[in-house]
Amino acid sequence: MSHTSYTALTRDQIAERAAQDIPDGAYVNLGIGLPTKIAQYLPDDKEVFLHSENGLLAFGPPPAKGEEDPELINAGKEYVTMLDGGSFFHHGDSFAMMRGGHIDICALGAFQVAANGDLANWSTGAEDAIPAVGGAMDLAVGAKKVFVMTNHTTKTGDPKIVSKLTYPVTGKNCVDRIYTDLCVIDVTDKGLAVTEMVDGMSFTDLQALTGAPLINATK
Amino acid sequence: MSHTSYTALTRDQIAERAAQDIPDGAYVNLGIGLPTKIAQYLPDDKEVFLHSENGLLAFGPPPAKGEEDPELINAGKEYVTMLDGGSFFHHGDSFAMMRGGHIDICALGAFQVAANGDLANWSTGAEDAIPAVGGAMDLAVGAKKVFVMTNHTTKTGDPKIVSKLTYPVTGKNCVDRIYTDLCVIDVTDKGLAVTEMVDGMSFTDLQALTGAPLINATK
Amino acid sequence: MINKAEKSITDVLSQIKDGATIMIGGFGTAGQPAELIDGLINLGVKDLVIINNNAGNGDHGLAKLLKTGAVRKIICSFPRQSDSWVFDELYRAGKIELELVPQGNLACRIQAAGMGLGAVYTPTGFGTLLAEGKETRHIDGKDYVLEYPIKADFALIKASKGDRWGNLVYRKSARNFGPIMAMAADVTIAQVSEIVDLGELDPEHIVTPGIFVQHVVQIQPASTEPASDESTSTAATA
Amino acid sequence: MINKAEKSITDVLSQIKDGATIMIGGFGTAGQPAELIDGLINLGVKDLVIINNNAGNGDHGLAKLLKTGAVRKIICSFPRQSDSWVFDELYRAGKIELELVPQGNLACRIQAAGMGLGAVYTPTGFGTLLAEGKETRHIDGKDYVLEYPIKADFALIKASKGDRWGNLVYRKSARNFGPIMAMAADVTIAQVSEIVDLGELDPEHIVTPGIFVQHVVQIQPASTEPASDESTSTAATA
Repeated sequence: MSHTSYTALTRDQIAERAAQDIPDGAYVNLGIGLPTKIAQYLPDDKEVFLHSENGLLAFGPPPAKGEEDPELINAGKEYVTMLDGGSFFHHGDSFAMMRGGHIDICALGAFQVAANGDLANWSTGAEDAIPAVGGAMDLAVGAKKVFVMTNHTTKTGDPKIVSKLTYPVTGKNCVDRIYTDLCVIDVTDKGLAVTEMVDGMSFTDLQALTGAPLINATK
Repeated sequence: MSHTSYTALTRDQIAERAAQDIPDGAYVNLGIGLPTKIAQYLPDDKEVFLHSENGLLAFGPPPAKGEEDPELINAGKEYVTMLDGGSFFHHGDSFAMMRGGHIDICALGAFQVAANGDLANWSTGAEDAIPAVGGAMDLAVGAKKVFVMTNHTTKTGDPKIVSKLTYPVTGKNCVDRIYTDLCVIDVTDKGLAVTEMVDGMSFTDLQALTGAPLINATK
Repeated sequence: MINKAEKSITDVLSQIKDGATIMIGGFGTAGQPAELIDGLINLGVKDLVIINNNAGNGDHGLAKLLKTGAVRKIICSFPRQSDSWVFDELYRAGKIELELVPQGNLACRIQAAGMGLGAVYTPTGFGTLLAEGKETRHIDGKDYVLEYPIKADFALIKASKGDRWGNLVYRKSARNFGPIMAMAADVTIAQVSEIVDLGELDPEHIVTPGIFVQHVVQIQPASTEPASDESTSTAATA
Repeated sequence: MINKAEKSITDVLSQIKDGATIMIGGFGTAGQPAELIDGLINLGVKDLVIINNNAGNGDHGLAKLLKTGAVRKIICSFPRQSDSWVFDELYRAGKIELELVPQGNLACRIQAAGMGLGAVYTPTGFGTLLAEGKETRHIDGKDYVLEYPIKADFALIKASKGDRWGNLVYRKSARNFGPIMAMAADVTIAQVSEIVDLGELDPEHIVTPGIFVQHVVQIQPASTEPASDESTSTAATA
């Protein structure tokens, strides 16, 4: 297979790209790992409210060294701070925010995304794996928009965007947009619509790296 | 029908009698009307926590004249005060206390009580009546013990304690004890057990004023 | 900058259209958003569905709204009161629909909506007229009635203090339905006695986080000055 | 005089017997009632069912409890962590039963227990392995799974301050499961950093009203003094 010459986005660049689509005033939950990086790229002229499942709204950047508080952590168990106007609440209210449709956007990592928006990100289904799910299923069904952030393929080059999940599902028909190191894809009723590709990427090559039919919706 | 000579309890005396059965540390909801009077007869050496459905725990006696606060009222819309150690909460938590079995005792008025503990106190079923239920059904199913306080008969002499309700039910099998102006009755698996009668009352006469079979359990 | 503090009750209520479902906070008059209700009356919208614990008292507030004929249906637990004559007359004349709900079911159905639940099995009302025709189930030795969420297009509530992000704290028994209604409505409009600067409300003490509140209007405390049209609300300075 | 303040962790925990179902607060270590867990380990009860968000970290606290073999089953949302080796080993050896519950379902099932609901329809987990075999229902255009309450004999939680009536306030993200677990257990035991006089906690700021709390134990802040047997708890003076 011949490749055109393109440069994949770094993890930080994926986060930076996704951050551009977070509107002013949005209530946003950032999943553990890559999605968390979005916080670093939110522009200063916007007020975005970060929610953490363990009972924080409007938390801020990590504390200065030496000022860490073991009772002020986010869902990833990282130290955070609170912004003026932030609030604490219990797990019941926190998941009411998620399940009840009050979170505008959540950004999640993925093992696989299917063409219909099914998401797999909690279990590889491996026999000996210890399962763990946390709040992923709540975010998948509850957030108004679900953004997925992922490398376009696995380390071994297998597509992560597929016609049908082979990994156990986290949430059905829940993904709205996919940010990969190669492109941005909207999950639409008509299928997976590619709206942006990295410089040098051709639609044909992108399709070859993808396990489901794509629609070219780039301008 | 010949009567022995007895003196029925006043409303205050019924409340005073019921108050004796409220143990130290009990969480208690007092219904509107006669049950509210219990508060006046709770002994000073006990700490009893009064709950009001509109979001108060450990409220206290009425305020001094001129110190009424329109935002500090009980379920009967009467002015109250708060004790040190009292708390405010929303309706969700307030009814979780009731429905969730956290209230030890509620005292309610009644139109009728049936031999199996069915309670009618929200509607006479009259055709033109405007219905209203409030929190009565929640207390009936939720409180650990339901005390009923009522005159033994209606103003026209009809029994209020009956074999089967003729008025619409508030809660099924929910009443534990009945305090009337004539006696105290425990609702048991075997039937209505009279544990106390007013001075001068005979069991035969009490039975004649009652629409359901009584068991004489007086000592 | 996100600023949910609004200057004009008239402006903020203008998004409410005929046929809207509206939750109104309050238990009796405690926590009743009187100025917002007056604004709703002035707005002149019709065919409303109102959710409130009661059905109005006397001739003002909710009762006045009912009297204008704007309300098609009311969902409440305790309509009949000594001073509920406006509702009583409409009800007897068949001019208003009543859905009578036990107070705790009203609360937990509102909570179910806010929490995103599809339905709940509640013990309250089992075997009563208010559960007639409803699905029931015996679970773990006890009987329950299946009840569905109560959602609303708007919630009009009263709080004590708010900030420009919509965070709210309440005062005493005026809290009642406010926090759970704010969670169950698409758009929550809170009237407050004071809009404070961001950060003035302690994050440990905030009862309703701003995520549940879309608009906050400060109501000028009653004064002896003659009221002009806009004088019931003042600009937020936060 | 009602005094829920207890002097000795050992005494207050002694009511817990083999086979008990116990909720333990905390999200990671924030809000984890470390001293109560140590007390539970020292108590030596067996055959426990534990409800917690996680399944222990490192070799102390909940992980240490698991390691003693005292836990028959754990109900949690996120057992697998980089330092969950104690649980991992027990699970792989088939020595502990796991009920994996999405975190929000864990929360709302605990809430359902506290609220006295028989069951709830939740959208979370629909169509996934975690809903296999569970009843489902399509309501108003959306799919839901029927989930039942999670109750407990005991809840062990950590709060910041408490009083002799059991009123509690929490600190920052240590609040997490504490308030809802307190509502769902027959007996709630709270460890606090400080027991204050009645009335010192503002009634507007109390997060868990005392009705949900049966015992409060003050944990002495870590000091450089050598620890004696009872030194982790001090007498309440309220």
